[in-house]
Amino acid sequence: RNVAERRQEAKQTSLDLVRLDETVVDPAQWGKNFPRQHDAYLRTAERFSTKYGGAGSEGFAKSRLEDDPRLVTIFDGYAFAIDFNQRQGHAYMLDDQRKTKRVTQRKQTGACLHCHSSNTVAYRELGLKHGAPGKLDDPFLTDNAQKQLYAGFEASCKMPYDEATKLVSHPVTCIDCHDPQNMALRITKPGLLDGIDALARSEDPVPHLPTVEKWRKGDRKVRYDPNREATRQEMRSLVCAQCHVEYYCGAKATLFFPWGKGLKAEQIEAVYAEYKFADGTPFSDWKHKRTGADVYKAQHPEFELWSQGVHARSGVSCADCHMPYVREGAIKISDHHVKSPLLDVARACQVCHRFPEQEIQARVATIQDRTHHLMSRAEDALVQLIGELEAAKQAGAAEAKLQPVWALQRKAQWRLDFVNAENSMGFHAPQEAARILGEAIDYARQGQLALRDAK
Amino acid sequence: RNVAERRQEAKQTSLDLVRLDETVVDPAQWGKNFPRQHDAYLRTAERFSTKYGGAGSEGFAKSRLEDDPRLVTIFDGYAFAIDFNQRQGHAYMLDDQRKTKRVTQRKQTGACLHCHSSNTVAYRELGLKHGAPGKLDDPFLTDNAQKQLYAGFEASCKMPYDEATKLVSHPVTCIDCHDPQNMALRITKPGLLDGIDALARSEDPVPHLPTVEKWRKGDRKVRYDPNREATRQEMRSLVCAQCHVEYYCGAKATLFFPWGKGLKAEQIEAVYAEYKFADGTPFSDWKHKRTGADVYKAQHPEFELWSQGVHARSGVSCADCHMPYVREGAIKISDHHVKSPLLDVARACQVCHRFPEQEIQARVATIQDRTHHLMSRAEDALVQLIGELEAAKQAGAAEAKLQPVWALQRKAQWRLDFVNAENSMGFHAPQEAARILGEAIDYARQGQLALRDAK
Amino acid sequence: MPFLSLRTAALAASLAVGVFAGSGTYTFVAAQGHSYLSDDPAVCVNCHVMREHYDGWQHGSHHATATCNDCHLPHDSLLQALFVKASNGYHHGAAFTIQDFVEPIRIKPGNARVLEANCLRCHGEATQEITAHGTLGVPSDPTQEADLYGCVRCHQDVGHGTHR
Ligand code: HEC
Ligand code: HEC
Ligand code: HEC
Ligand code: HEC
Ligand code: HEC
Ligand code: HEC
Ligand code: HEC
Ligand code: HEC
Ligand code: HEC
Ligand code: HEC
Ligand code: HEC
Ligand code: HEC
Ligand code: HEC
Ligand code: HEC
Ligand SMILES: [Ca+2]
Ligand SMILES: [Ca+2]
Repeated sequence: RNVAERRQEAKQTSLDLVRLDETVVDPAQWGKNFPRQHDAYLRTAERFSTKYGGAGSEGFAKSRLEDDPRLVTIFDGYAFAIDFNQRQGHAYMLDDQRKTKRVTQRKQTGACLHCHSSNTVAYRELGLKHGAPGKLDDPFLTDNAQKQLYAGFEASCKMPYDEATKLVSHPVTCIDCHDPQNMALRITKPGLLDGIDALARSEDPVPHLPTVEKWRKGDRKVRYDPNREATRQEMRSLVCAQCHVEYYCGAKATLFFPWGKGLKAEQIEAVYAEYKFADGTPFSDWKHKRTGADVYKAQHPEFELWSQGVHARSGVSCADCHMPYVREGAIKISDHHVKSPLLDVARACQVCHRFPEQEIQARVATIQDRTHHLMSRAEDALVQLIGELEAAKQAGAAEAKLQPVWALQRKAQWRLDFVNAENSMGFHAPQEAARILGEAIDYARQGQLALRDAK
Repeated sequence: RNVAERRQEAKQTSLDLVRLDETVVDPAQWGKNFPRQHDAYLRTAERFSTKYGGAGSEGFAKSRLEDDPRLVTIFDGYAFAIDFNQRQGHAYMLDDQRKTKRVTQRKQTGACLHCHSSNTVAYRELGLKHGAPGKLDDPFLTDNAQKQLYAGFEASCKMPYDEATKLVSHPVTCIDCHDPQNMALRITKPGLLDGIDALARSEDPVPHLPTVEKWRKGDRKVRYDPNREATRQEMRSLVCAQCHVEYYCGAKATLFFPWGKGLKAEQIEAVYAEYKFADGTPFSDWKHKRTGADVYKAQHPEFELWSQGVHARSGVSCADCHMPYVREGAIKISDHHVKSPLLDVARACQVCHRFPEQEIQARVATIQDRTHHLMSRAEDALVQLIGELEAAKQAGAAEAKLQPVWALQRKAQWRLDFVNAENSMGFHAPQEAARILGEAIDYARQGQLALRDAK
Repeated sequence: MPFLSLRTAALAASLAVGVFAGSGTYTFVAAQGHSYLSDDPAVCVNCHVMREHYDGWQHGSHHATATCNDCHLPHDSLLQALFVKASNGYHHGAAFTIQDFVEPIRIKPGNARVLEANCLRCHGEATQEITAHGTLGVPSDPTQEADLYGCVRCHQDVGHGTHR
């Protein structure tokens, strides 16, 4: 292209071919006004791999269970022991969920859809059906629209998965992150709206979320609402925190993010430890099949781990690394091909780090290799504990003797899983990931000691 | 002050009142030409404390044994169990060594002086006495001068401490770091000259020492000599690496830095594990009094830990943080009051990190608190192992049964000590410090398990 | 910094001019390569890719004391200045037209040397003691990135404010 053409392009960034409003779910429609973002969005269907990232990371199987059979032991009795795969692009999120054996062979609720589909409109339609006030084209931030959203969300969580999934037809789309009027970012998922409010009410320092710190100093009468309070830079992470977080979404309670004490692994653990289900039973995700321990499952706590790292503290958002600016002609737009930053180090990292690409790759590899190595050590310890606990149980050990060991398994397993389920192999907060693994090792080994001492 | 005055000052920075040469040890003489550096140098006698740094860190006793009595158990049978203190300024190094009970109550050799005194001239004089060629005013880099240096160094290592210490009268001074002709940095301590050559010959990647990497690609006929090869920026760390490193300096071998396999904790451990003393016995620092294990002692591996961190990889030297530039009048010089950077965050950190001082302090505190917490966990595990091992030994366990547990104590203890003896509380390489501690916990707990299984 | 002999500079400058006269003319004109012949920072932003650097400079500490050319052009000889101007002007114009440059844009070692000489031109007195035994500057080892060393190793944000 020549210079004259480039000048021309500079002026054509936002077409106005389609009138977008709160009812337009189909990204192809939005794409008529924003073709570049839409083209990139479609490319999330491309498959790739890095050393530890992407679908079927280099040298690792796509199935995380095949890649590391210790996980089958660790998750025994839970759906994750049947099917657990490397993540892949956003384009696959709905399909992958519908096809996973965790859904086809186990009963799941509609809550699963919270993070695997475009449900902003679906929730509202369902809410209207359940008697929420107003109309579907009420602006999203109006009271009526919010009531529709919550009513639909709650209703969907009570539906069986197979039924609920018929209500949606797209993976995450434009409307889940953007206001159709002005393309500003917005939060549409109730899980995060509730979760961040709980976090705001906790005492945990959140230097990376300055408006939460600010809200805490106010009168706290109206709840913290990111759509009202958060800065643009915070929103560039919060839109991702709608999904890339630890959650509970089983049958015994409505989906929630366990942030009432803070975002650190042990703070979340403490929330679960205190939590009682509606029927009065204490919280757990499942009873471990081999050992009988009630244990917790961690899922993709990217937002939580990132929160403990130096990037978060420095105001570096998820979008800065995973959706870096790309020049399209004269203007810069956000790369809507959300992916591993290691595939585009120039744009994702070198804007801030003046080092050659090779050096940056080496730094990430150093961090990830360290995490991987320590994680493997923690897994060995946990698998040994599980084996010995199973044997003790089979040998008829009294429950009173098993109880303290179960508690240690739960602690060890939670910590190991927190790092393993997180998807950056420790990169988002290297020292914190290592600290958590150090504790995992300690608790697993203490469990083994307790078993021997109980004999 | 007006511009004219500033101009005036600018010209007075480097006086030429005294002719400096290879024989001038007294810093006061150098100070006549460089009064600003000398004034600051004298201020290393000031006492200060930060949360974890300095003499008698805030809330910690000056005696590290009083502060943490678990260390008495851990070092039992070794001189460090009698007396082990927080470091303080350079001005104290010779005095503190002469007065420590490790010297007054235990026999030590002259090797100790390698890092606690100005010995560039003392070594050469002693070398001349032992028949080395040339004269004392031969330029330092000549063959003769180097022969004098090495001859004196080796002779001093064979002398008893009390005798050798009479040969020196200053803590580290200008001549140990500077060429009197042009003030360029230089390495004068044989320990580092040998150590870095061993490192160069290893396979361990050293991205932070580019000239070592370059030397490795050459014909390797002449040994790696930092005084010939290193860049100025590397020298700004290497002058500190003359002393702030792990070493062996007992009676059974000449002082050496164990870098033949690399700088990581387990690489140094592997060097020791293979090492045999002249009398054929395997390497160890001492036999643990309670357990009978042959164990290793780690001392201040600042250079080694820094090497694993992202600052080293980014070309940030010890001097950048510990001797930042200060403006004095119209000129800027290196702050020769070597101290904790947390006392001068504005100069030491904020040129590179544009965050408020409070934020920078908080980042360091987060890193150090994590390390401290995990370290305490590792110490608990190790102390428990030691207690149980002692009990087993007293109960008459066979040596064959104790042997594998001793090996585990050695591994755990080495790793814990590596982080504990290092003086930045993990700051120099946060994730690496946590990784090492994670391993320490694992080995200590494995030792406890092995004891139970051996019964 | 390496000294360009007058003869080399003159030769190179006339070569560069020759190129402009030929195939480079369209590029040079269309991409407003003549911007390089002015000292006004505003002309640098004739290229939108220079926008960030311009904005950054406006927020930087030197906004009031130094313009682009004070830092980015050599000042020890007019001929050399013209040469660097011409070759940069040509290079950037070509790069801009062909769009073969890599973003983020990074200063090249030769230009980093020019930059550092300019720091010293203004701050030489203040830094004479720390530079007395050799420049802090561009490392002797060519495999090292030039911008890791020298003044900018610490004072990276003087020209364009903070990057992160
Ligand atoms: C400073 C840059 C940076 C920031 C900020 C950041 N990440 Fe990452 N992220 C990375 C890197 C590097 C990886 C490792 C990629 C790999 O191994 O290929 C990664 C990995 C991931 C992965 C797995 C990607 C894959 O392809 O396997 C997910 C998901 C992810 N991050 C989500 C997030 C979320 C959500 C946030 C914000 C809460 C965030 N990241 C913030 C750099 C960043
Ligand atoms: C609606 C929920 C949702 C939102 C919002 C969301 N993600 Fe995802 N993300 C997912 C799911 C689900 C997957 C895994 C899809 C699969 O494996 O089928 C995923 C996968 C990814 C991957 C892996 C891509 C690959 O090709 O391996 C990255 C990186 C990522 N997300 C980053 C982000 C970032 C950054 C944001 C915010 C800008 C974000 N996500 C917002 C749900 C979401
Ligand atoms: C709070 C948000 C959230 C909820 C709720 C959620 N997911 Fe996901 N899911 C994600 C994100 C983010 C990823 C991508 C990161 C990863 O793979 O760890 C993902 C990945 C997946 C994947 C692909 C990788 C794998 O694990 O095999 C499947 C399948 C999946 N989810 C199924 C489910 C099912 C079934 C449920 C309900 C029981 C569910 N998800 C609930 C956010 C969520
Ligand atoms: C997972 C969240 C997410 C989804 C889905 C998403 N975007 Fe975005 N979008 C972002 C983020 C983050 C930004 C950066 C916003 C900012 O900096 O304020 C952005 C920015 C934009 C912008 C502003 C210009 C730019 O590129 O920075 C446009 C236009 C846009 N998106 C269009 C779309 C369209 C069209 C779709 C659907 C095809 C879409 N987006 C889907 C997260 C998303
Ligand atoms: C928007 C700016 C920005 C972006 C983009 C960014 N970083 Fe950083 N990075 C920082 C800041 C700020 C720090 C903290 C240290 C500092 O102040 O320089 C940091 C620290 C680091 C560190 C050391 C801290 C640690 O956690 O170990 C590494 C490694 C790193 N970044 C790698 C990356 C990689 C890889 C990418 C791209 C995937 C990236 N960064 C993208 C700004 C950024
Ligand atoms: C990026 C900055 C940085 C670099 C580079 C650095 N240090 Fe430090 N160092 C620190 C900080 C911060 C501390 C913690 C000080 C405290 O806790 O008060 C520290 C602590 C120390 C201490 C203990 C100081 C005290 O007062 O207790 C010593 C000794 C030390 N460093 C030596 C070194 C050596 C030798 C090198 C190079 C091999 C080095 N440092 C490189 C920042 C740095
Ligand atoms: C000749 C050996 C030697 C050299 C060379 C040396 N140090 Fe030290 N350093 C010591 C000793 C010994 C102590 C402890 C003195 C004491 O506690 O009596 C010490 C203490 C320190 C402290 C603690 C100061 C305090 O007040 O708590 C710092 C920081 C430090 N050194 C940094 C450095 C740096 C940076 C360099 C290089 C520029 C360096 N040292 C060079 C031997 C040395
Ligand atoms: C390779 C260099 C080196 C050698 C050899 C060395 N030291 Fe040190 N020493 C240091 C450094 C650096 C410090 C400051 C850091 C610290 O306190 O950990 C120090 C600190 C000390 C201190 C003050 C803190 C404390 O540990 O109580 C004493 C006393 C001391 N050394 C005695 C000795 C004795 C006795 C010997 C010989 C057996 C010896 N040193 C050999 C480098 C060395
Ligand atoms: C522990 C090592 C050490 C000691 C001892 C030491 N210096 Fe330095 N000195 C340095 C370092 C590091 C630099 C920075 C050199 C560089 O950047 O090349 C320096 C730089 C200098 C400079 C150059 C200007 C400047 O300030 O950067 C002078 C002059 C100087 N020192 C004088 C002295 C005098 C006089 C003494 C004794 C009173 C002394 N030094 C003791 C390490 C030391
Ligand atoms: C000469 C420049 C320079 C100086 C001086 C410096 N840093 Fe850094 N720092 C860096 C670079 C470069 C990185 C790596 C990340 C990046 O590329 O920004 C970094 C990373 C960090 C990180 C994140 C990495 C980690 O190890 O956790 C922290 C925290 C940090 N610095 C704190 C400090 C403190 C505190 C000081 C002063 C005692 C200091 N720095 C002095 C350049 C510097
Ligand atoms: C006070 C000195 C100063 C002034 C004035 C100045 N710059 Fe710079 N420029 C710098 C420095 C410093 C760098 C960064 C070099 C580095 O980090 O290695 C730089 C880098 C650049 C780069 C390369 C980008 C990069 O990060 O390497 C461009 C392009 C640039 N400047 C353009 C301009 C323009 C256009 C102007 C006028 C609007 C200008 N500069 C004014 C000092 C200056
Ligand atoms: C014709 C469009 C255009 C104009 C006008 C322009 N630049 Fe640039 N400049 C570029 C492009 C394109 C690059 C990237 C070249 C590359 O990286 O190969 C660049 C890169 C640079 C660099 C860093 C790359 C290097 O070679 O070191 C500097 C410094 C710079 N420009 C300064 C300036 C200054 C100062 C002005 C005004 C006097 C200016 N530019 C005007 C297009 C332009
Ligand atoms: C045209 C002359 C000129 C050039 C070229 C120049 N400076 Fe400056 N600089 C000044 C003046 C004038 C001031 C402000 C007056 C003062 O306090 O000395 C200043 C202030 C500074 C300051 C203090 C303010 C701050 O930003 O922290 C630093 C540091 C500095 N310059 C470094 C540099 C570096 C590094 C370069 C080269 C990249 C450079 N200067 C190029 C003239 C210049
Ligand atoms: C290792 C980091 C480092 C390097 C390299 C460095 N400086 Fe500085 N510079 C500093 C620090 C720190 C200060 C602040 C000193 C003070 O406040 O007392 C400073 C101060 C200055 C000032 C005075 C600012 C004022 O407030 O008046 C100028 C001018 C300056 N530097 C220019 C330069 C130049 C020119 C070079 C290259 C020859 C250079 N610096 C190299 C760290 C550095
Ligand atoms: Ca969970
Ligand atoms: Ca030792």
